[in-house]
Amino acid sequence: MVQMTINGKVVKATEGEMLLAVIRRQGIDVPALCDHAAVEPCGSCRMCLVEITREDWNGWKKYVTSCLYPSEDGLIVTTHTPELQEIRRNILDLYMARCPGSELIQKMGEEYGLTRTSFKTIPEGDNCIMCYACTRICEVLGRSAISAVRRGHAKVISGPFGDPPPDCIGCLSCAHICPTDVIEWHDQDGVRGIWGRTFDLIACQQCGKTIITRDFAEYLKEKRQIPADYFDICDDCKRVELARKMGGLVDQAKEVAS
Amino acid sequence: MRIDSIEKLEKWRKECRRTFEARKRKVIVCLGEGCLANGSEEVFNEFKKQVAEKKIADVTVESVAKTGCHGFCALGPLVIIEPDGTFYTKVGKSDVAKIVDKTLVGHELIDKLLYTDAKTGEKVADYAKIPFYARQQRISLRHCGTIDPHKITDYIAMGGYAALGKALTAMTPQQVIDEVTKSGLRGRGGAGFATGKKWATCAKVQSDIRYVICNGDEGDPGAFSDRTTMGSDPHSVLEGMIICAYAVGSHQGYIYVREEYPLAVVTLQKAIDAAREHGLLGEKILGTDLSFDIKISRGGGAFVCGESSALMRSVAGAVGEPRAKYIRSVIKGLHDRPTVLNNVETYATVPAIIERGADWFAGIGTKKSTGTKVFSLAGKIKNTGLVEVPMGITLREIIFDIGGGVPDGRKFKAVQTGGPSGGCLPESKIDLPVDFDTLTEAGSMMGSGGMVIMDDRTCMVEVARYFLSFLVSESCGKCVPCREGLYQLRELCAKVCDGEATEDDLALMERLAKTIQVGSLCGLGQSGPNPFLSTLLYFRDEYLAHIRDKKCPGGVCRKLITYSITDACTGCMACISVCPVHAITGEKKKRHVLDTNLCDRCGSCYAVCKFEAIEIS
Amino acid sequence: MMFRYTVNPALCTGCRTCELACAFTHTQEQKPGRSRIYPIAYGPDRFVPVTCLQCDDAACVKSCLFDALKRNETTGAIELDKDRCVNCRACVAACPFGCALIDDVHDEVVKCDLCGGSPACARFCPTKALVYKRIA
Amino acid sequence: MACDMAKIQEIIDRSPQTPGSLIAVLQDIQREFHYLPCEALQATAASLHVPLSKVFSVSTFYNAFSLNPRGERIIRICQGTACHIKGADLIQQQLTSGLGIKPGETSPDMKYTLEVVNCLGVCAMAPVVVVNDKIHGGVRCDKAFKLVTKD
Repeated sequence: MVQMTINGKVVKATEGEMLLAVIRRQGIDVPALCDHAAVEPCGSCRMCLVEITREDWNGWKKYVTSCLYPSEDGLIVTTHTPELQEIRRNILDLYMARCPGSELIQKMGEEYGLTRTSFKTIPEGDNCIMCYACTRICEVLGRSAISAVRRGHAKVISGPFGDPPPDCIGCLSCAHICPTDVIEWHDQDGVRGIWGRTFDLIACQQCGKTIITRDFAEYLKEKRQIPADYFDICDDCKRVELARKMGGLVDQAKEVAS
Repeated sequence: MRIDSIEKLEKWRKECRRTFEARKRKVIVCLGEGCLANGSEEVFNEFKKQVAEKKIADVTVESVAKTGCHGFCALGPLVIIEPDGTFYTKVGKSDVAKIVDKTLVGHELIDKLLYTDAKTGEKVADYAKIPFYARQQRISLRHCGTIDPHKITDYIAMGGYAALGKALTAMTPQQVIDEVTKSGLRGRGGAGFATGKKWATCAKVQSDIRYVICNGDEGDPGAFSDRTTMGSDPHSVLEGMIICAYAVGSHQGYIYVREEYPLAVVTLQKAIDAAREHGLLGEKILGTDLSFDIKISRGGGAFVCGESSALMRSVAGAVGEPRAKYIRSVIKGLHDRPTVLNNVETYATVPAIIERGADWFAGIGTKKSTGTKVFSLAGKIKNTGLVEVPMGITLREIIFDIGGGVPDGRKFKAVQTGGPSGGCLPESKIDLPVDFDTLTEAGSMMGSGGMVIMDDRTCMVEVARYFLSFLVSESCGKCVPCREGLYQLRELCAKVCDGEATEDDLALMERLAKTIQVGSLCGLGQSGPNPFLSTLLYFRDEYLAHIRDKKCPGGVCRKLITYSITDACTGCMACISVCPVHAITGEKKKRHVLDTNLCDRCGSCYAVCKFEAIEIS
Repeated sequence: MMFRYTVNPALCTGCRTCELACAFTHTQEQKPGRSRIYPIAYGPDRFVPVTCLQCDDAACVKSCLFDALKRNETTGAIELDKDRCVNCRACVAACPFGCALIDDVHDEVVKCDLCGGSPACARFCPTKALVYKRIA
Repeated sequence: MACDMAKIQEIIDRSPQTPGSLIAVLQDIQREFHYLPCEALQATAASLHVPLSKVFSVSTFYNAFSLNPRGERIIRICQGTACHIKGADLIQQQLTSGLGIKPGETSPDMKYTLEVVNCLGVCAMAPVVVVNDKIHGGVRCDKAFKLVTKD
């Protein structure tokens, strides 16, 4: 355990635990867009910058992304100085120019007093904030079907060659993790569409309800040894079946008893 | 032949020296990139041919030697006749016969090819007396231009690998680190971190594997000293790395060379092979317990890979995106192992420090920036090329005394130092002593020693826009302030250039610049606004001229200038043939006419006119 | 310490108190999400309260590629770490008993967590068809 | 486009079959073919056990790689600071209008590819144009077109 000061309050944390988690545990709201517990922190959105210093730094201080900075003994953390708020505001200002259609960005900007961007709206801008959450989650999943392509301002997230990604299994993890909901997908007539590809959804053999794609089920079967027939029936029908089975046993027991 | 002891090394050195000195008279042709670009390879081959044909008593084919870059690129191809030090400049293939006949056979000087002192107008025969060389003190560049980079024997003859021998046999690793620390050597890559301290930290981290990396990704436009060192004296880089490996306990090293330097890769690879063949790399170096090998890792053309964490990711085969350096790479670097990363010039300096001692090195330069520094002089300066001078020398001495000042009778306006991370310093700062700290205080930085000189025909706003464009195309795109911020800053800067910006825009630019500085993830972003901020600091009036008066004082920004043809026009047709939009019409020997409506103000006509008949207003 | 959660369908009257208790405990919002327990009729007036069995070698845990499902060693419950969950629904598809559920209201995966050691369903079950007790 | 798969595999097999070799392998392929054929990226991904998306990511991140076939003559205009100050823009303008292609493009007859590079480290000879690895220093804008098109 280490002891730190966050906004003047002494707090305890596990050594190495990232500052952002500790800060949030204190109920302090530090914004972060690219952070997600399921993926390694990457520090791309810069919103979670905090100011740190130490007693022995003689007044010297620096800004660090709290999602990436491990807790250490004696750290003095400040999360909401006017300078930090100014940086966050300017970053949101930049985001607003890039992602004019994102409700989330718009809402966050408003919290910092921004109604419209001070900069030139980027003509080819979409709502992608390039936080890499999608590519990181796909990597954790073990597929890495999509990746960041090109560099700098021209960077986009895409499948290889800009084509529908061959390694995609249609699990939707990327779409769900995306903070600005920019990854389009749809389920229709037993088919899921995402990244320009279509995937067969497994229809429940009893009621026809669909949950995941066949490719995803195959992948789970192979990677995690889940028996294939587990995916044949939907959760609703499985529960009914369980009730019927258990009920049958109860009835049997009753008969035996009587 | 494997050299497995110091004794053998010294014996071999004697042999090498004998061969090196056997040729009393030598014709040395510079084959550095600069001279190569001007055809020095043809000159070299022609010398071989002529000397072979003419059978001169004391000059054989072997006496025609090639070397790496000599530094004085402005006057290439360079030919030096030793032992007199006769220095011929701009030697063409057709000059070779004359040199052979007159100088080699007849011991006469050829005036036309000699260097002319800009101040006195006199011809200087001995290159040591040329101000460009006379003011220099070469440590890192000590062998550049004197040895054939492809011959390890040349390097050995000049005392090469003696420092390694000394370190391995007479010093403990700790003593090596202490010596480097005491020398005060600071990393030549830009930030100027104390080299000894870095080595000491790496050596202290508990780990079975440690890496030594040489950063040869000289990405700063305007800097070319590392290219020269790698291509002209590769063994001193290797020797520095091996000494470092011994000091910190590493078995594997990498040299990361940028893709744009194919010649350096070839030369380094040859050097590594030769060193390995002679037992100076590989298992049991010089018969001691040290085993260390070096691999070359070629870059892929990405400026951001000069940043240490990006470089290490690139060495590991991944996209060169930096990571937040809260755990320093010296503790957790390549493959998460402790890693020492220094740049080419730093490693090349190390053998000299070990050989001649820390006190000698610390006695050169200033107290906090010891030793010498190599500067690349380019842009609007007479003597373009490489110079190595003691730290603390003033910009004026470098630019005017050594560099010969601004050509074509124009006025000095600014010097850009430190590449895209640095800044532009105006004439008022020209007497600043150059070292790591003073440059940073003045709003620029040392960087890798690039100095691009600008004259009064340069627009400082346009220069800022240029650097921002460079950074926008080189940003990795990982974090927002750099990816989006530099882009917007560039757009705003372009708006100023176009005369469409307001003073509010300028305030927005300053606000944004600060956010980029503080908010960016790596050094590229953090220093990205420097070219803008430094030009704004010293040339705010130029920004205001664009904004308030819609004028470009440098006469560069297209939307704010017009071109016209004056009476000085002789009707030579040069401008007509070069105008890409066919805005100039006229006949031979008659004054030409420029249609301002068609003109897109590219300045091609201005560049080609030999009669100063094109006027910018 | 070890606990065991037992379901005795013979005592279940299908009163649905467990369902309400569950939904109320897990969502204090205006619109309650789905419950994690359902009394399902398998015949006239015969019910089985179906809920997660906290299996030993649980398919939901195995199917989660993001380690969002972990057993709480104190309560014995397999808990869903909402911060890590990305809603891919692998667990929903994989659970052989259909007990990893989709909350249709909030469009997210939910699962019985034994209320952190004091399951509301058992507490409120009037017939003791649901019992949670310490066994060691 | 038909591709010499055997050659590609031979190049890949020269390096250790680990993800760390990725950049080196791509460089070797690029050197051989002057660009990275799509099939080569797929073969590289399979041999080095790197996801195809990552191979694509790397090959688009670094300027050294080209995913399109390049012309017989690759012309690179240096846009380093010194070259910029000394009029690299004018050379670029002459070459784009002369060759009819923009930087990054290849002429339809596959003869010329025009590229812009951020400093080649030959700043002392600025402005610099490189034609198939041959460096030309002190290029004048009125001579640039002739320089790059002459045999």
